[in-house]
Amino acid sequence: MTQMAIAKALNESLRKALESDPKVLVMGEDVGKLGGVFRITDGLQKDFGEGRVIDTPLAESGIVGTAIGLALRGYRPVVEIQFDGFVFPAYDQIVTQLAKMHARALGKVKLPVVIRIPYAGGIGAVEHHSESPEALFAHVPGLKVITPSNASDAYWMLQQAIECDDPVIFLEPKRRYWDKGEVDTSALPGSPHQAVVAQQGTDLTLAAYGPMVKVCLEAAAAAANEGRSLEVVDLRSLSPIDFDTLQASVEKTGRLVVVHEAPVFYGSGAEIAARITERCFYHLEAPVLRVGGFHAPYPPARLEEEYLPGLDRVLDAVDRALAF
Amino acid sequence: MTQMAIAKALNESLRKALESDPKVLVMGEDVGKLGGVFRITDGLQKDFGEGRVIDTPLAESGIVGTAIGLALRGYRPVVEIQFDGFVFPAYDQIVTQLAKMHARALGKVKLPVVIRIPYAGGIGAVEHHSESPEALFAHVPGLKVITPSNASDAYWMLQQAIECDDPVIFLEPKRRYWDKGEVDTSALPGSPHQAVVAQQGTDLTLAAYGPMVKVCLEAAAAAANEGRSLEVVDLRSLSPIDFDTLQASVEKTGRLVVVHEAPVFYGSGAEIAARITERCFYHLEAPVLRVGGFHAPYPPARLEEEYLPGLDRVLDAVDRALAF
Amino acid sequence: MSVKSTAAGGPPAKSRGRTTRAAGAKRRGTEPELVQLLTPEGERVEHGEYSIDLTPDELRGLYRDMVLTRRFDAEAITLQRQGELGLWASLLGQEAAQIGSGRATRPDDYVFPTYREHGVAWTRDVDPLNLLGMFRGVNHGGWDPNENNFHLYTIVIGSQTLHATGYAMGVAKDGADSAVIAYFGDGASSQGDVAEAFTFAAVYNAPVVFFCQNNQWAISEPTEKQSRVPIYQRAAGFGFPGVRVDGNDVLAVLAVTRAALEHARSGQGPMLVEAFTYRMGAHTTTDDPTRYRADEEREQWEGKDPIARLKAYLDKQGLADEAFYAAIDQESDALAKRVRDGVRTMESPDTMAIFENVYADGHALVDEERAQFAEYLASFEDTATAGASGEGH
Amino acid sequence: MSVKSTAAGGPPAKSRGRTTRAAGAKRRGTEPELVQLLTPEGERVEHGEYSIDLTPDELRGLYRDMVLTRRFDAEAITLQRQGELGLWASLLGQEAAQIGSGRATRPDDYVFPTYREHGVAWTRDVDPLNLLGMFRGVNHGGWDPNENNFHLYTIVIGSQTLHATGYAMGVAKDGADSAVIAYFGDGASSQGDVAEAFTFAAVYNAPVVFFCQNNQWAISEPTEKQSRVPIYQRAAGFGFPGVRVDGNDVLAVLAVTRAALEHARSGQGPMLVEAFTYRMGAHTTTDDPTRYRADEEREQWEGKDPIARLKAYLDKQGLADEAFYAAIDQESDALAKRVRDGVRTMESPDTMAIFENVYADGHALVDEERAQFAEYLASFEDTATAGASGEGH
Ligand SMILES: Cc1ncc(C[n+]2csc(CCOP(=O)(O)OP(=O)(O)O)c2C)c(N)n1
Ligand SMILES: Cc1ncc(C[n+]2csc(CCOP(=O)(O)OP(=O)(O)O)c2C)c(N)n1
Ligand SMILES: [Mg+2]
Ligand SMILES: [Mg+2]
Repeated sequence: MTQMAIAKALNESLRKALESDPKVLVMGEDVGKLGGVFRITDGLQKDFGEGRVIDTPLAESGIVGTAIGLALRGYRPVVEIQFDGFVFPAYDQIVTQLAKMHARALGKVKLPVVIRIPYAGGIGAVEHHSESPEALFAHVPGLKVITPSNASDAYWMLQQAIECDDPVIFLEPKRRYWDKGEVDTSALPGSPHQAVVAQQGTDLTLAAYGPMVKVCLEAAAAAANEGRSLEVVDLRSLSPIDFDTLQASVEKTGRLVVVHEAPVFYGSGAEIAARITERCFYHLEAPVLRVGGFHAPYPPARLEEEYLPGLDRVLDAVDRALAF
Repeated sequence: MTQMAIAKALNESLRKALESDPKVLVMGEDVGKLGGVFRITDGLQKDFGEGRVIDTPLAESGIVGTAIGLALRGYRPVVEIQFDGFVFPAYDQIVTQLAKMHARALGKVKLPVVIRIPYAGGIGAVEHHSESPEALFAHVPGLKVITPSNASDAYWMLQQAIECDDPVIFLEPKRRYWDKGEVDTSALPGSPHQAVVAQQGTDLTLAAYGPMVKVCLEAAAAAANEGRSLEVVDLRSLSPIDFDTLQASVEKTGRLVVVHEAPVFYGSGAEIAARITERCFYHLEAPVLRVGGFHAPYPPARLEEEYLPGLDRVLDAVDRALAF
Repeated sequence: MSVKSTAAGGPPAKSRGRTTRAAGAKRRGTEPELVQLLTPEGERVEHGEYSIDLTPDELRGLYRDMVLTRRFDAEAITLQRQGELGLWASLLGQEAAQIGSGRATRPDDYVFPTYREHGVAWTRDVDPLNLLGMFRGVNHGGWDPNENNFHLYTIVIGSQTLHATGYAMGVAKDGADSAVIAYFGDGASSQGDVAEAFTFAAVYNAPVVFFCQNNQWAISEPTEKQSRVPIYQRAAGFGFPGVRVDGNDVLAVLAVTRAALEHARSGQGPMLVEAFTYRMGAHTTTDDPTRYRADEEREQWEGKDPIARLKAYLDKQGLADEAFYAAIDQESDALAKRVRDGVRTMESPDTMAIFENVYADGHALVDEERAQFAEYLASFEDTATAGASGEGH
Repeated sequence: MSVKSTAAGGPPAKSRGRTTRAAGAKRRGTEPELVQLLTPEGERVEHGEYSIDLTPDELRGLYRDMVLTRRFDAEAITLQRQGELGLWASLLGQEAAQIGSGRATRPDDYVFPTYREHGVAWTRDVDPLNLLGMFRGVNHGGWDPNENNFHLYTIVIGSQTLHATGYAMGVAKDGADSAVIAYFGDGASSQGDVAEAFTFAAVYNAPVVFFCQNNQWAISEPTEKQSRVPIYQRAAGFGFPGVRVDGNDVLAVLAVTRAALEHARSGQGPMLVEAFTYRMGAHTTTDDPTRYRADEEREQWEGKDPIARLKAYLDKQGLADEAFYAAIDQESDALAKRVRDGVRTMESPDTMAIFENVYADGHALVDEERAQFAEYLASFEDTATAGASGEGH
């Protein structure tokens, strides 16, 4: 058990993967000497060489496209996209090639490619550096989408993503990079696609993932002061989604609020609301409410605190759900 | 009033736009002499010249990127993407540039660019020629997404898209191109973002758009034979969605089934289910059910009939909704 | 069979000027010279940089390859017309470009095709029937790429050039001396992915040959809509050599591609080969080229036919007799029959195949949807079995 | 002020060979010659193809532009350190490349910058305060591009080259004789969008100048990670001329860019200018270049400083006196103060601005969310006003 920031846990996880499997490669812009703009790959090129930790040309489609080729040759590339907003030049390779090649080949080839994307807002950045594109990947069959909310999950879920024979979109909550937590590097982790009840409660379920888990835990604490018992489910996986765990929670509480940073419209909350309503129709005492981004581009930094779902907006939704 | 196939209505609509506004341009691969692979631009280059109807290099990002530049210069480009599966190389330009530039410029520039995409399946095509990417656009603030289901809407909604000062993703239900209908080219059409009740009914509402409207109308007819009265709402617009019209219908029928070809998971049906459930919580006698694509790549042509939502799958969902 | 000169593989020449001019001419009339070893009339000519010395058997082999490939292609067109295939992309006219380059590869080399490389597939011993699956609509490809080191057909234009480059980066990492060849078209040369592939290949000195079949058309658009200079010239600006070869001359294509593969194999990095050829047929069976191109153009190119050219040479040299041609005719008929029979008995996949191979390691939602759909389908069987009515639709 | 020779604008030379070699050298040691009119020591030299003849006033004007731009840049760095800006991308070292090229443009020309073109903005009379908005986080740009024909800063690398090309296609359609200039970096040269821009510009003969500031680094990656040959050579393979200019020589940059714009304006199509320069500072204020580059490199480039160079020339020629320099110092101080004051009083946007300008023609969902959010915010005001508790959070 060690205390580690999420960034460090990811770095350790990559190090372990590079050590234990010579086929694992790390590639992306500035991942070498610089260690990536968030230093997630810090020191890796020094220790594993330029052949394993590869500074690439500035071309995201090229990065993912060559990663596919390397995977076809038997490698297991872990690609770093510098920021969420810069994954789109690679979107074609991800959606039309990476996601589909296993099916196209009737299973004859596997593409164990991990695409790491620091995502979501809250760091005061300029445009294109604060986005939450998870729904744009989760809608696409052939991809898996996971996102850790704490250091232990960061460490283990990245290991699991690299070990997985399918392409995995690995979303890293960038504003939590410096949050610390316990990491047991000798534990045996459960499936990365299993949701976890991060906080037990009885009155209402909050479902969240990545950066919003912390906000929901804080909301639960604040609500507890008002005598309300909120359960917090950390979804961890957005494709697939562990609806069983969520269903069990909602059957208990009868109410669900989903929280994410991405725009609500066509966001992951929609899928969760639709499916949980179908599964728990007779248990729900209120409609599933969603708290998330507005249907507007991510605003300039000076507005992001008001834009981002925070304690107040979560508790407002809790009030509304409980008032039904 | 003329009887016209959807393909012809689109052609006439483009012709009218080119005639009435010298700033309108048509651009894309093979839109010139060939008239496009579906002949939607047939004859236009001959009549308006290579300066107005432009055969472009084979590069979708380039097409949309230069269309943005042309729009900045005051033109109104209507871009043809050859097939749904080939829009992804342009996805970055659409999502990070086209959708956001008006907001980025605090309203100082407008980008009246229409992106026409023949979409969805049912024509026995090879891979990448049968996809339904609507959710991937509708989730993105700054874009509008509309899709006609009949010849009259094809004619008018395309006019309206071209006249609109915002970027519009215009999805054309390719397997209905040859379906005929009445077109009154002198009518005054309503808003393209308004849903239309295509068939009145009282027991359950079917919501659909584009290619699935026909299937739903057939389902309503079949159900009528069994004494069930289904209302069919043609959504027409997927961003925004006219929830008022849908809500009014569901408040009357108490039940809703949403039908689309795209994978159900994170599809438009999720957004509709979530929002209608929130709006009609006390009116719904069953959860909103969704009929759509599976979480699998669009299958080879020999399987598409079984893959696509058809009469049977729609009626099965109707049965299940009514059984609640 | 050895490539005598691989001069193109030399190190990049030192830059002499500070201004690079747009080399090459704008119109077809002034196309630059191309590597040719066999004239359209079947005369053997020498070339300073590229040469080849084939045995009679090898020459006859190339002829056989081209004739069988063309016959297979014709059969596929017929099958499409008969409704057995949903679509076909004919390689008619491009046999030399494909057979010549394909025969230049070694078994350990890896090939990344577009959707039209039926001739290359032939040289890689891919069963022609396998190629028909996706055109019949029973699969999206589906052969095992590693069986013949022949990747799946790729429809999204240009994508495969990056896969090839990545694969080649892996080859280099492994210290293997194999090479990779990526096919693409003149239209594809405009896609950003292809430029990115050039960049990655150059920067990592990857052993990949970019093989552009310039068949003059991208559906209805002539090459001028993609580039105002010859495509092979694209390479120099990325830091590797480019060469244009007569794509209807199977000897020249073989020689140049071998040299290029050798260049790659020997650690000198990528090379671009532009095979100047012609798409004699329609883009695909759904296309109508009369809408956009003149008959005369096609007729002109008929005079450069790759098969007639090699036959003229064989005949002049007395390397083939009636018996040889008769045997090939027979072989062609047999191939055609095998293809016809094979396609007609090609089974459609089971409905539940929709859910197969979406993921290698499974996905809960796919499992759930598979089970639900199976149950749904079973409900009809029950209805049918029970002979019940009223409830069913 | 006239460009005497625009030889680079001549028609493309006819191709001479059939094999293009990778021209240029692999390592920096053997970089090709570049156009230079002023040596690092401030000696005026002539160049066969490019010449320039400026009045003393014009020369002093360029000096003033560079000094003020550098001062503005330094002030912005300071403001970032003080927390007034969230980020700053410094142009230190690139003043000549930006002022020289910017001053080559005419008012009716249109400029598409990246995020570092503060010097170009200066030449276009864009208020420096406007540039700071996005770095302070109060907007994403937000000036009116059409006011000075200076487009918004673009962060997604390479995208703007396509916008510039499209704009230039429109200029040509309009029959106007304006030109367009698209800025991008050495790193950007790898993006597919830039290659597609080259293709479109060449095919449509669009009047656009691609101006690459090769400042040797893309964050931590040296140019070798993007290309193994000099970037200006990329152009020839797309069918238009490319030229490398000493990017720290404001006279040469001005002369070459003028010629390139004239080339575009006169219907000869696109041209690529590579300004060979150096990013003296960090990539942005969040970057730490000591992690990846040696101090010596920077020191070497200090000897080529664009401002010192022009000053040496002015002094040698006796074109500037103490009073001139003093006046510029004063002007710099005034500019710095104006910027400081302006930033500190720059207002944050109203919360409800989130919902503004998402669409030009409105969108029902935006209206709905705006109303809901306003109501939500109002609920706090009510609580605050009423002094109530218990209910609020
Ligand atoms: C990204 C993308 N855009 C459009 C298409 C549609 N399309 C299929 S083939 C083709 C033309 C290809 O031309 P070329 O590269 O010259 O190859 P050829 O067909 O001549 O062999 C087009 C536009 C596609 N398959 N992929
Ligand atoms: C598509 C995209 N990928 C990555 C980034 C992150 N990024 C910002 S600047 C930069 C380096 C740019 O280098 P160059 O083009 O040489 O311009 P310079 O910063 O040197 O002026 C990178 C990788 C981005 N902005 N856009
Ligand atoms: Mg072609
Ligand atoms: Mg740079």
